[in-house]
Amino acid sequence: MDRMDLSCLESAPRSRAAELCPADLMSQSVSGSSFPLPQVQDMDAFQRDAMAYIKPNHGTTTLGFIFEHGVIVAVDSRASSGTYISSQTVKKVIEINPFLLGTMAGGAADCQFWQRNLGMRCRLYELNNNRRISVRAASKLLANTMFSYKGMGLSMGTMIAGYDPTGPALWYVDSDGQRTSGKVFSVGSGSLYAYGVLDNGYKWDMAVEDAIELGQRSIYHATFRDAVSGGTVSVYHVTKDGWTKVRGVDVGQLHYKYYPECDLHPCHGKPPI
Amino acid sequence: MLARPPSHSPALGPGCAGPPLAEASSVSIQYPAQPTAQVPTCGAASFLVDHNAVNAPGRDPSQHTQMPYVTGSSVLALTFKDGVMLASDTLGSYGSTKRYKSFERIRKVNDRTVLGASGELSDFQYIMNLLDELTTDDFCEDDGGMLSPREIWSYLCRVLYNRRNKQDPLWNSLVIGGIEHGKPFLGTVGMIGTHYTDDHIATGFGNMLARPLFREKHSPDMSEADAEALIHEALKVCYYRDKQSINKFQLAKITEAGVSVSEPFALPTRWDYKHFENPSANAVGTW
Amino acid sequence: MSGIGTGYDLSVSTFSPDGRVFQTDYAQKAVDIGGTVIGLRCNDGVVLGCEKTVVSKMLEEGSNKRTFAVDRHAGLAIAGLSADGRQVVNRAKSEASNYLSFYGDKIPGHLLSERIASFVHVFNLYWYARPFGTSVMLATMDRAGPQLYVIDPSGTAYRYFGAAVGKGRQGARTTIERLKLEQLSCADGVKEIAKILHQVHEEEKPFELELSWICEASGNEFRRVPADVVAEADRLAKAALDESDMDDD
Amino acid sequence: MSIFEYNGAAIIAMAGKNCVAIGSDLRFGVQFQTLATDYQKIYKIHDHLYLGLAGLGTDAQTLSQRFVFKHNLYKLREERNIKPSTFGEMVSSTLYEKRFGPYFCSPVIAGLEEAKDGTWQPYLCGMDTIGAIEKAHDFMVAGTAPDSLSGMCESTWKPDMEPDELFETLSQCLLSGVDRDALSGWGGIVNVITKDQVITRTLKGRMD
Amino acid sequence: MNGEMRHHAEALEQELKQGEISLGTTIIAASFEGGVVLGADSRTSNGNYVANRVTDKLTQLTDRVFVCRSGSAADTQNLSMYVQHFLHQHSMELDTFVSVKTAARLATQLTYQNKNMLQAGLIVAGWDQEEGGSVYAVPLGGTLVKVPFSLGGSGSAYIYGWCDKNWRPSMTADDCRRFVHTAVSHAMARDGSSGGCIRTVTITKDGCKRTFTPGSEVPLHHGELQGAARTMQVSA
Amino acid sequence: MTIIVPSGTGNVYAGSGTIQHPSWSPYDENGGTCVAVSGNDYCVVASSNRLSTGFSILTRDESKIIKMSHKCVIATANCQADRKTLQKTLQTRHIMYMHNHGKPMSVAAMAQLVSNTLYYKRFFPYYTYNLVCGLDEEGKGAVYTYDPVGSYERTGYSCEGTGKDLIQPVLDNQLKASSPLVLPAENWMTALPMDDAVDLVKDAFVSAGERDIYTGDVVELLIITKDGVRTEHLDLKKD
Repeated sequence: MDRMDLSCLESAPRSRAAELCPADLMSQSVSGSSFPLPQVQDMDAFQRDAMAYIKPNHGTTTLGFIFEHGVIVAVDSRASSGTYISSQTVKKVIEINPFLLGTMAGGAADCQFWQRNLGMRCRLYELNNNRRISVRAASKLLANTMFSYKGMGLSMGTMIAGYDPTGPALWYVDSDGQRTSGKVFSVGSGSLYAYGVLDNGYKWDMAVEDAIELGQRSIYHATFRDAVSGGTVSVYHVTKDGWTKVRGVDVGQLHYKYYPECDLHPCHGKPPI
Repeated sequence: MLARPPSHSPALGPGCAGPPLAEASSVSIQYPAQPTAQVPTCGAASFLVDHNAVNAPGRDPSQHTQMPYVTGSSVLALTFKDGVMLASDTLGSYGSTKRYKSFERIRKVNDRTVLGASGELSDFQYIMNLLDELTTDDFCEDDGGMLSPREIWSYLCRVLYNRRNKQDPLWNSLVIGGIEHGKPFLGTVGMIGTHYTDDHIATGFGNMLARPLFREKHSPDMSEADAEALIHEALKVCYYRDKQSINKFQLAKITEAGVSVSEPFALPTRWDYKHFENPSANAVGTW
Repeated sequence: MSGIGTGYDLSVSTFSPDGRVFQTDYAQKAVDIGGTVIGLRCNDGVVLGCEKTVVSKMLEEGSNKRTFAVDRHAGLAIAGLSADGRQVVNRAKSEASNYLSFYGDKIPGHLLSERIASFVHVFNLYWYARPFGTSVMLATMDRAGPQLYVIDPSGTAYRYFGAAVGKGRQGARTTIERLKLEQLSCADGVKEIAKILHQVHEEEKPFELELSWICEASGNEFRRVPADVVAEADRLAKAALDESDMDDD
Repeated sequence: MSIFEYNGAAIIAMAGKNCVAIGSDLRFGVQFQTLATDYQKIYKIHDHLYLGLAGLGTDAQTLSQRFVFKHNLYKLREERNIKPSTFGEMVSSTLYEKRFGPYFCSPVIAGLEEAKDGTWQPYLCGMDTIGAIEKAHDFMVAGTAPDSLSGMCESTWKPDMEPDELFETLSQCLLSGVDRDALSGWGGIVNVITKDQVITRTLKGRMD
Repeated sequence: MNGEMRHHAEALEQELKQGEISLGTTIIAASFEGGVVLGADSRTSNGNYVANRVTDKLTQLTDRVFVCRSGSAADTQNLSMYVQHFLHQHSMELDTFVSVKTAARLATQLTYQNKNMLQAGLIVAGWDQEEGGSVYAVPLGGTLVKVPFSLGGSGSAYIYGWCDKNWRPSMTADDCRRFVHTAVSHAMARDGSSGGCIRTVTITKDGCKRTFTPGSEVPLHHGELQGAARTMQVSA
Repeated sequence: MTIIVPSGTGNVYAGSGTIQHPSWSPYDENGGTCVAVSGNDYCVVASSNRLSTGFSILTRDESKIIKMSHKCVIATANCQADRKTLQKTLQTRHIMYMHNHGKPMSVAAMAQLVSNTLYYKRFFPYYTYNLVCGLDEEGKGAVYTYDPVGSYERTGYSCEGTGKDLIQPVLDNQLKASSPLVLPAENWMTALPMDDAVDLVKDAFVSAGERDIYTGDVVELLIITKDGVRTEHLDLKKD
């Protein structure tokens, strides 16, 4: 509860004029531990309003699954702000280190910043312990960070995919602090469309080529149905030797590859009478 | 492309009050008017039932936000060949009550700088105290140095911006005029820290009323007499069309020779147009 | 006062058996061996003057300031260690500015002198502190008219008509006592101070004259005495000195 | 999300030399979900007059049927096709009838009108939801990304284009414009209206 | 404090604030040659209920300085106490009377620094050696304005015109007191939030003199009737 | 007597039956458009010098581009108070960097710094749209585009600010190349000759000036080549 501010009555000599112009330019660090908070009562509401006003980039379809030969991660590349498409070329797979990938859904800045931060901490872990960090531990680091900012308006839904001595791993981490491991995930506004294709085609023992195709096809279908997903499909494959990027196809071309005749697509053309 | 709704208060000018966000945001929850008449509202407070107050959703005393109580309206300023000129009326309004009619809103800061303020006058007094401290420091230094107008402007920009960052703004639009290296300096800063320099500046309602006049007639190399005539004309327009103004003005001049702030004066106004007597005579059906 | 404190001079928190605080006395000594500083309360203002020995030929003129304004209506002259003095000046400045921002009025002279005295006094109370080796002369102009105070290292503050501290204080005081201060204007006060400082100056080394005043002529603000006025006073003082030398001869 | 953005649309009409063109995208969606990619927002009134309706799909369909109906009545009474300018006024008054509960549609009208000298001159106009007519001599846009479309048109339109060039220009504007809008696109359709014929072509666009 | 506790505390505070007793008021201070006169009505209301009909809204700060209070009763009472306290200390330090300006400055400091928490419109007036009689207005928000005379409170809206017309720079103490008295009576006649009795204080270099006009003797204005003289009804 | 102004926004002085209070927002929209186009050995950056709020023009001559070094500039649109603070912060940081390293920052480093600086204010963001432009280590033109909280991406060209909707499709139409994400990699930059790029940017601004009330007065173009930064001006309509 507030009390009256009686500091003006104290006689400690001080010069207000000089004090009021602090070196606000110099005092900031970017260490990530000292974010200045707005002095408002309802932080949550302030965040909501500020974000509605500022419209940071968002919107995505991402997916990842584990199968016999490793992990497949596939993403689209569109960022929108409101209904405006602010970019078609966002790199939504963040290459944390040669054995770790993170995907990006939700606030673009939140994902970029914290996964870059995660990359730094994973590297520090390596230097301290002289071995690579496990996917489990890396995802926990990120989840802990997210938990500590819970309720402050961060928006992130990510999959941490990687390969460590225990085998392939896939973890889902989000800005609420939730962290789950699983075999198949899809995150983002177009995730439901992707799940449809993915669940239908997924088999544990499928060939690598089929798995890559499945990832690509799932993302394509999501970009078709979801207005805020699109751009380019990127597919990554993670094995015990680390990740490789295996596909990068523009959706604009992909559609006509899958449906060379327009009328073949279920969304198009009148039904035959 | 549609313009966005004006995001400033017409009374305060640049950088003040943006209703669309402000209504939604928790930053800007205002105290509802209290049923006492001490709250200056839109004038007829004593005669009105305030529906907002009756249905008050409960006010939150620890909000930093505030609202202006005693306010001043436009400050006009322009440069001329040898310096800078600032002018404003001397009214301190309380809501729409013309309460304090001899409030000097243009003040000398040091021998080459003058500050004019519109908006909340208690905040202006506070700002003047800050500047007095700085000029006294200069005096004690005793090395002949003093803050230049640009330095003072820069300082005020930071003070106002830092306060808006604390969600506790100083509710003012300030105009800083002075002479620097023999050249006129004219700058302004608004309550959220929006700042710029220009050859002519008008805060508040003056930005709509006087600015067009300045744009039309001002030139940086105009003589002092021309500049004074122009600013008189602009003051008159403001007096005719801004309800929060009175015919009692102060004019400050800053030239190489120093600073002078005039005694309050009144301008001749014209109301003797024949047409004024019976405006509906030639337009049947009008009021 | 003996130079040997016999163990009682290690700290300001210890009295000697005969009731002295040796550290404070030593601080006073530091003032006493410094350049002479004179203050005169004249009928229309206050003048402060310092004798600043030129310690090196390489010293730039006016570089070692000894009189400081602390507000528009108040100023200090520091005698003794000038580094210590500057701490007092800083404190006085913030006291003045703080009073102004709190009470909305300029600080009255007696209050400022009290506050400076309390500040100085604190350094005479704790074992970990060293008293200031400086005496300050405070000149103010307020509702009560012009006033002159001297605050010494122990934190005592007295108000004076005329005062002198430093090396030549004895001689200076005798001369000041002979002046009719209530009839003396600041313009004359400047000349008197210059004269006295020249009189009491002993060494062969040259000295610089630093004069500040607060009176009508300075707009009732504490300012340096204009250079031409100082030069004139200096010239007169030298002339008077030569004259008296001749008288002595 | 505004009701105008519920289904998504992009419509451009453009004037050429003795010809006029009107084109739209083909998406029909519900908010961010795409349902069909062959949904036309352009309605033919007669051979020299086309009407584009952007906004809420259900209102657009209702309106288009009302206009066809009104035009049929007009023909029965007058035994001739309605002039585009007359039609424009009719659309305007129809919309204004619902001043306080408007259709959530903004129409674009493109047609050819016989001038006194016997040439066929383009007629273009657009409207807000309650029928304030805005005539244009160059181009008219409507939909969920009017700024993107008009930005393109503003920099590519030039006077007196022949039908082929007009088609090309309009297609470029439409495709580039919708590529920055999430709610429209998925192919397009363009009608170029000349005195003697209407050329209709579909455009292949990005399908995301 | 945990979240729930804080929630309760806030709710309680709001409840208290809403039921706050506030001074719908008429206050006035005017200077004359050699001094000032302060005047006020005596009504304190809580909503429509008159919580106190004989309030004293003229509060003594020092020997020669008074303050007229309007706004929230609690806020202004506490604020006056703070100012009294500091002025008392300061006068000991100074060894003389504290100037009116200093008193006003302290009141301003408190209202300005806490403008979001206080409902306090004050007029500080008094006599001192340097300025003679002086009046300082400290309206809501904490502006400090020196004026020849000042009005405050809800009733002031009704008498600005009258006061502008009738105030003259060199009145005698008596004229000035009558001016203040009449002004307050006019405000009370039209403002429902002002009423009761009229109190005035005249401050000169010789000291302070209070007057009190009971409600039954307040001058009557248009549309008002004189009540019958008070008689005790004693039943047989 | 008051006239009731039919306005949805709570205008303090539009008197009406209910009493309205002044309110404030820490953000203001001051408008402005920034465009950048890069090529093989150059980068063109442009922004209009108009500063406005609501329907009022505040000043016609306020540069929105700061030059950090001879091969890096930053163009910023919208909330002026935030922009100035951001630019001052970056300039200070850059000077400190130069003291520490004895050389100016590379564009890539500056891009990351801008991102971090924006993200640092994540919970009370700078309401600004930024473009970091210059020549990269290989001497190629580089444009980095941002959202207000610091997500960023390198592109060949970009447009931010109030005229974004109008200009971006035009740039897409003229300059779009294949995506940098495509595998096998293709050239993702359309390399226009420099003069053509300058003309394109100028044309884009002339078009935007017709439709956007926040774009006008004067366009300031900075052309960055290996020889340094050259400035040009283009007059737009003053209405």
